[in-house]
Amino acid sequence: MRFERREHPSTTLNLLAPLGAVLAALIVAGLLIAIAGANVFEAYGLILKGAFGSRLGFSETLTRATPLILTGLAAAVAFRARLWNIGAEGQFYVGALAVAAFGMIPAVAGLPAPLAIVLCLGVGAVAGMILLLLPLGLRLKFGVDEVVTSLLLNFIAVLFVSMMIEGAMKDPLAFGWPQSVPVPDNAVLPKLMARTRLHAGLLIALAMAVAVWWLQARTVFGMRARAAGLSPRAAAFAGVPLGRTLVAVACLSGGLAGLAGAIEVMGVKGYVTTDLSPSYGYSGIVIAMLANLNPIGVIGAALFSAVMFVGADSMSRALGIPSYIADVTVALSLLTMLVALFLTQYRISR
Amino acid sequence: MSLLFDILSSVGMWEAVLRIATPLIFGTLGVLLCERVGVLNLGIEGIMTFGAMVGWLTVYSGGNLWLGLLAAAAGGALFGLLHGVLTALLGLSQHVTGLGITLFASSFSYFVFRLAVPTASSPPTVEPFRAYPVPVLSEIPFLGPVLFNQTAPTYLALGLVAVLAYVLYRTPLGLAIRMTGENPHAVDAQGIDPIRLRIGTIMAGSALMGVGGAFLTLAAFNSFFPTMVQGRGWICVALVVFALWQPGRALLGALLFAFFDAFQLRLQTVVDGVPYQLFLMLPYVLSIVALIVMARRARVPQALMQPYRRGER
Amino acid sequence: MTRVLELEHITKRFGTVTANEDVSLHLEQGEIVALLGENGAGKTTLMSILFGHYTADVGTVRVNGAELPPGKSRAAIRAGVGMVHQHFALAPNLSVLENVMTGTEPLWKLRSDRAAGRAKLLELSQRFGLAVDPEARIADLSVGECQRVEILKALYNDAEVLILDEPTAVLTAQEAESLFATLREMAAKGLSLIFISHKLHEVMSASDRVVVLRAGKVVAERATKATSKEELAELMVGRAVKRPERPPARPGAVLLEAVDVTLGGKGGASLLGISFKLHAGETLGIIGVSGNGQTTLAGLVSGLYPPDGGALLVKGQTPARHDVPHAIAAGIGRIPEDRNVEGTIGDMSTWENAVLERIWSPEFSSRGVVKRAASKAATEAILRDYDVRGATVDGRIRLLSGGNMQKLILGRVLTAGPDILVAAQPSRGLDEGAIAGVHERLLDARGRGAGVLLISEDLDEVIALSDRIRAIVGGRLSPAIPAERANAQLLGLMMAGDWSAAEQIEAEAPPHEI
Amino acid sequence: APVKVAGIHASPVENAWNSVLHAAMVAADAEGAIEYSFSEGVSGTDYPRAMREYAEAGNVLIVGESYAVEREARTVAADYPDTAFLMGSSGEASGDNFGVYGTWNWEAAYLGGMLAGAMTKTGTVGSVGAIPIPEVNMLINGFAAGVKAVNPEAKHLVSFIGTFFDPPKAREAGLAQIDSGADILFGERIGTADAAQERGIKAIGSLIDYTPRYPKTVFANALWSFRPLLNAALADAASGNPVGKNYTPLSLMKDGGSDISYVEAEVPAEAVAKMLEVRAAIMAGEFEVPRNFDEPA
Ligand SMILES: Nc1ncnc2c1ncn2[C@@H]1O[C@H](COP(=O)(O)OP(=O)(O)OP(=O)(O)O)[C@@H](O)[C@H]1O
Ligand SMILES: Nc1ncnc2c1ncn2[C@@H]1O[C@H](COP(=O)(O)OP(=O)(O)OP(=O)(O)O)[C@@H](O)[C@H]1O
Ligand SMILES: [Mg+2]
Ligand SMILES: [Mg+2]
Repeated sequence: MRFERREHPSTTLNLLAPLGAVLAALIVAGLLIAIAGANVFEAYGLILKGAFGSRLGFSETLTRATPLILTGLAAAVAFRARLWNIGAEGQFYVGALAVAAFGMIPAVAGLPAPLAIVLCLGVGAVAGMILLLLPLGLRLKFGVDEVVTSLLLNFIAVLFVSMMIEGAMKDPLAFGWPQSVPVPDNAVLPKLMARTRLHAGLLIALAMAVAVWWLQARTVFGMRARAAGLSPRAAAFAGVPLGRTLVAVACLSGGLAGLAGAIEVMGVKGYVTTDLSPSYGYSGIVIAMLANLNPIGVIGAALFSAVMFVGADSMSRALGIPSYIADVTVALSLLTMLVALFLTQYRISR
Repeated sequence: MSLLFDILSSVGMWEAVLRIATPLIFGTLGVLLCERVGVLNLGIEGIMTFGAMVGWLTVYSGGNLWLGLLAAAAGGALFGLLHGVLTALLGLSQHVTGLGITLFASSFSYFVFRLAVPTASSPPTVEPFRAYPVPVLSEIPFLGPVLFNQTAPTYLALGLVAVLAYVLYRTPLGLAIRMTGENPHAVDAQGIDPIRLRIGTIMAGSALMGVGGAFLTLAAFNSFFPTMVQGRGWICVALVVFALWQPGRALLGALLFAFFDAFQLRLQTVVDGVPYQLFLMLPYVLSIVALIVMARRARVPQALMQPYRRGER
Repeated sequence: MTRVLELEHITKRFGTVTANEDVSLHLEQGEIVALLGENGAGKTTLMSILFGHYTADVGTVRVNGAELPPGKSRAAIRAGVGMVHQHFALAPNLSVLENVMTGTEPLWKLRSDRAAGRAKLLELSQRFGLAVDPEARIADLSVGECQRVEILKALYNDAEVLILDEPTAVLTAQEAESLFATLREMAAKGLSLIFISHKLHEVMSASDRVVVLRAGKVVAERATKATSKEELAELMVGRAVKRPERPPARPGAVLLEAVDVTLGGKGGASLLGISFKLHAGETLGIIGVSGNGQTTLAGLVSGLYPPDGGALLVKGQTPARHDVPHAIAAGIGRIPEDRNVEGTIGDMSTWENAVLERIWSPEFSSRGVVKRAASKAATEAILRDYDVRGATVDGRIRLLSGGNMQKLILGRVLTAGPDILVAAQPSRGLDEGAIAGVHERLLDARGRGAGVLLISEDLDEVIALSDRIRAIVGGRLSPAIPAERANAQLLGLMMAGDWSAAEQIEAEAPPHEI
Repeated sequence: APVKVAGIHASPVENAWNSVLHAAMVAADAEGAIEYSFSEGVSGTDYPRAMREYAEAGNVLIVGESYAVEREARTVAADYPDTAFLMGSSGEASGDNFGVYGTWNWEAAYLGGMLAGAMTKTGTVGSVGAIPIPEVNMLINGFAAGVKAVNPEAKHLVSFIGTFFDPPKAREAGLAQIDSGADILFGERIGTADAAQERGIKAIGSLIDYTPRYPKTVFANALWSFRPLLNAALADAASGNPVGKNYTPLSLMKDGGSDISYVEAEVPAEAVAKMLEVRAAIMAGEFEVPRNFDEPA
C-alpha cells in the first residue's frame, strides 16, 4: 500500500471526508453508548439537541468554542513556523492570572470600561507571550527542544497559579477556597445573550481569526514566518531574519493563548482557579491541525469540537450514561477527522 | 542541616525513590523506544491511564497480578498500533496524533471503568503486588531494604533497562530500530520495511507505557480512579531528552526525578512557611535545568517527527 | 557471456506522468552500462523498480534468469542487486560499520556479530581499494567517503550487480576519477554495473555500453567505442546541444573587492585572509576541491555571514550592514550551491519562491503587505522569459525538476539586474541541455556588464566561462591566471596548493590589474 | 412519584466526600424516595452548564458543591427560581432556592485526635490533607487539638498534596510522615491509610468508614452523613418552604450529621473512656470543640 499526494484535491471529497469522519466517530461512539445500555439513535438526537436544540445549548456551544478558537489559533500560528508550542495550556493560565493581578491595582477599577477591557486583554496577551518566549529563548540560546520545555512549563504555570491564588492573590472573600480576587466589574466582558454565559469574547476570537489569517496570507511577516518554518536554511539564504521572526511568532502564539485565558476569565468565570481550563491549551493543538493550520478553518474546527463536547455531555446527562462519553466522542471525532483530512490530500495506490 | 541528613539517611526515603521511579522507568523506556524509531509519542499519558485501568480491571475481575500486567501491556500495544498506523503508515502529525490518543485513551478508560464499576463509595481495591524481599540480599544493611525489598514490577523495570540497552546496542533488531530513527530511507534501502518496524516498535514502547500505568494500580496503589496518572507520562517525555535517548541514562533520570519527588514530600513535612507549590514545582524546574545542561550534548534521532512515506520525495 | 540482469517491457506511471514506457534493458556479467538521460527522463524510477523500491505497472525484472517479485527490496538484495542511491541513504549519527550491517543479519538474532561484520567490511574495503574506518561516525566523513560507504554497503550484501545513481554528482574530479578506477576494477573481478550520469566524459571513459533514455523511453543503445560525446548529447536531448562560446571580456571598474578577509567557517572551512577583485564585465572562476572554503566564500559574498576580519567592499564601499537584504539591494545576485536546501522552499509556491528574497522591495510589498498581483505577474514573466517548464505560478516548487528549478532561480536573480553575480555550482546535477541554458545566462549577464563570481568544482565549466581563474585551497586564494593559459594539469597543481607556476604566469602576464 | 434529584460532582464519585453524597442519594433512589441522576468529574468550567441543564430537565432538587463556582452557581440559581439547589459551600445561602451546607465533622476529628494522642508511642502523629481550605483546615486543626488535649507534648506533622483526589500521592505523603517518625496518621484524604497499612502502623479515616477497607489499620473514623441534609432539603422543597438557607447545623454531632466510629479492641480502654466523656459533653452542648479555619502550621 502506498500513498500518493493529490495535487488538486477535489471539492466533493473535501466536503464528503469530514462528513465521513463524523459518521465514523459517531458509529464508534454509538457502539459504546449501546454497550452502556442506551438507545443509540436517541443518543444521536440528544447530541444535536444538546448542542443546538435550545437557547442554552446554542449559547453554551459558542461559549466553549471561544477559548478553543484562540488556543487553536495560537497553535496554528506557531506550528506554521515549526515552533512546537505545546505550552498553550500554561500560557492560557498565566494570561488569566495576569488579568486578575492587573485588576488588583486600585486605579484599574476606576477606568472607563472599554479602556479597562482593552488594557486587561493586553496584559493577558503579554503574559502569554512571556511564557512562550522562555522556551523559545532556551531553544535559540542553548538548543533545548521546545516541545519538552513548553510542555513542562504548563505544570509550572499551573502550580504558580495555584501558589498565587492561595497566596498573594487569594480572594479574601472566597471563604478560603483557592481562587483569585475577581476581575473588577468594569473589565468584565459584556454578555451577548441574556441569561446565558455567551459573551463578547466570541467576537474578539472571531476577529482574531480573521486578523491572523490576514497576517499569514497577506503580509511579509506571514510569508517569512512560513518560510522560516518550512526550511530555515533556505529562509536564511533569502534573508529572513530567523531569530527575530521566531520571536515575533512566539509573541503572536503565546499572546493568543494568553488572550484566551484573559477572555475566559473576563467573560465567563470572573476569577482564576486551577480548573479554569478543561485542557483548552491541548485541545487547541488538535484543533489547529484539524484546520490544517488555516486560521479561518480554526473557527470551524473549534465549533465542531465544541458541538461534539457540549452535545455529548448533555446527552450523557439525559440518558444517564457515564459523562466521560463526551470526551470520548470528541477525541474519536478528532482522530477520524485527522484521517479524513489525510485522505483528502492523498490517494491510496498499490 | 541535620534535618536534611535525617531525610537523606532514611531507608524509607530511598525506598520511595525506587518506587516512585518505577512507573517513570517503564514510561521513559517506552517513549525512548518510540523516539529511537523516530516517532514522538505524546499518547503516553493516555496509554498509561489505559494500562492502569485495564491492568486493574483484569485483576479486579479475578485475573492474577501478572495477567493484569500482561493485559496492560496488550492494551498499551493496541493504542501503540493506533498511533503507529496514524503516524508511521499515514504520516500524520505526531504531536497531534499523540495528544488525540491521550484524549481518547484517558476518557475511554474512565468510561469503561465506570461501566465496569458502576458505583462505589470508595474506590474498589485489589490485592496488589507486595514487597518481595530478595533472600540474603535484602539483609544487606541500608542497601538491602532499599534495593532488594521492592515489588516484583520494580525488579522488572530495572531488568528491562538492561534488556533494552542490550537489544538496542547489541542485536540486529536494535540496530535497525536506531537506524530507522536516524534515516528510514537507509533501512528501506537495506530491505527492511521501516514502516512496519516503526509500528512494531511503537507497539512495544506503548506496551511498556501500559505496564507503567498498571504499576500505579497494581503496586503503588490498589485501585483505579480517573486522573490518576497525573502528568507522569509527560514527565517521561522530558526524561527521554534528559537521558539523551539512552536506556541507562533514562534510569538515572527517572531515579533523579523520583528523588526530588520523594525529597520534596519529606521536606514539606519539616519545612514551614514555604508554599507547597514550590516543592511541587521543583522536579519540573530541575528537569528544565537538566535539559539546558544536556542540550549541547544531545544527539536527537535525526528522523524524529519526520514522516516517512515510501515513494514520496 | 552470461546475462545477469534483464528488464523487460517496464512501464511505470505516476498519476498522469509516464516515467517509464516499455523499457527493456539487459546487463552482461562484468559489463559496465551507463544510463543516460535528461533530468526527469525516468532513470531513477527505472532503477528503483529494478531494486524493488517501486513496483512497475507492467514488466518483469530477472536476475540470473530468475524473476524478482515486484516491490521487494529484500528480494533484490538477496538476488545480488546492490544500489547506491542518488541521495545517500546513511544515518549520520551511526558508525560506518553500523550503517553497513543494518539489515544484513536476521532481525531476531539474539546477538549481532560485529566482529565478523568488521572483518568482512575490512576485507571488502581492502579487496576493492575502498578505505574506510569502520568505527568512524558518518557525520564526520566527507562526501567522497560516504560514497565509499554506500558502495561497501552494497558489496557487503554480496552484490553482483551494482547500480549507482549519479554517483559523481557530489564528488570532485579526483574523487570521481578514483571512483571510476575502482568501478573498472570491480568489473574486472566479475561484478556487473549500471551507473547513471549526466557527465558525458565519465560515460565515455568508464562504460562499455550506453543506454539513452528520453521521456521514459529507450531511444538509443550504443557501444561506447562506437559513439561520441556529441552524438550522446544529441540523443539525450533530442537535438544538437552546444555549449555557448565565451566572447572576449570587456572588463570595467572594480565592483567587488575582498581585502584580507578572514571568516570562521559556519559548519564549513574557514577563510584565512583572502583578497580578490571582481570587475564589471568579467567572470572570475574559483576552483577547488570541496571543503576548502567555497561554501564559506559564497556565503560571505551572498550576505549570509559578515567577515570576522578584513573588509568586503561592494563598489568601493563597505555595505551599511552585512546581511542578505543589504547585499541584494547593493546589487548582488546570488545563485546558491544547493538549490533544494538553500535555493528553494519545496512546499511554498513558485511565486513565493520567486519573490521571497526581495519581498522587502517596494516592487513586491508596501507597508508590510505583500503585493500579490505584482508578485505573481513578475513570476509569470520569469516562467516565460526563462522557459521554466512544468511550473505554475501557484504550484508547489517541489514538483520542478532540478533544471527547471535552476532556471527559476536564475530568473529571479537576473530579472533584478544585479551588477554582481555569485554563482555557486550553478550546473550541478543538471543535464546537458540545462547546462547549456545556464551557461548562456551567465554569459549574458557578463555581457551586459555584470561581474560574475563563479564558484565551481567542474573544471570544464570554469575554463569555459571564466576570464580569470583562482583556486581556493585551505581557505586561501591562489594567484589568478587568465583562462587562456589554463589547462587541466595547471589547474590540478593550483588546487593541490602548488602555486609556483600560477605565480609565474601572473607575474609575466598580469591579466589587467589584479 | 419520586421527585427528580440530580447530583453534580466535581470529582469522580469515588472521592470520599462525593461518595457520601452519592451513597445517600443512591440509597434514597433505591428506596423510591427520589429519582437520582448524576454527573461526575465536572470541571469548574462545565459546572454551571450542568446545573442549568439539570434545571431545564425538570429536576426538583439539584445537589452538588459550589466551592469552586460560588458566584456562578448563585447566578444560575437566580435564573431558575423554580428549582431548588443544595450546594456544599463555604458561603451563605442565597435567594429562596439556593441552600448551602458545610462538612462539619471536625468534632469527630477532635475525638479521633484524642485517641491518637493517647496511643502514639513515638509522640509524633501526622495529617495528610488536600488543599488548605477552611473545611479541610478545620478538620486537621480539630484532630490536632484532640491530640494536644490528651498529649500536650505530641508533635503533629501536616502535609498537603495539592489536589483533592490523588490517593497514591496521599500515600507517598503518609510514608514520608512515617519516615519522619509519625506512628498514627489522620487521613483527611484517601490513600493515607495505605501508607499506614504498608508500614504496619495505625490510621484514622475521615468522612466514611475506612475500617472495612483497611482492617487492623484504620481503628477510628470521623464520619459524616449526608442523608439528614438531603431529607431536610427534600422536605422543605416538597412543602414549598424556601430551600435558601444554611443546612450546616445538620452536620453537627449533636444533630446526627457526624460522629466518631472506632474499633473497640484496638484502642486502650482508658483512652476510649476519656474520649466518650468528651463526646457526651459535646452532645449535651456542654463542650465546644474549637473551630479553627486557619491553615494548620
Ligand atoms: N515519487 C514520484 N511521484 C510521482 N512522480 C514521480 C515520482 N518519481 C518520479 N516521478 C516522475 O517520473 C519521472 C521520472 O523521474 P526520475 O526521477 O526517474 O527521473 P531521472 O531520470 O532520474 O531524473 P534525474 O536525472 O533528474 O535524476 C519524472 O518526470 C516524474 O514526473
Ligand atoms: N512527488 C512528485 N510528483 C510528481 N513529480 C515529481 C515528484 N517528485 C519529483 N518529481 C519529478 O521528478 C523529476 C526528477 O526529479 P528530481 O528530484 O530527480 O530532479 P533532478 O533533476 O534529478 O534534480 P537533482 O538536481 O536534485 O538531481 C522532475 O521532473 C520532477 O518534476
Ligand atoms: Mg534521478
Ligand atoms: Mg538528478
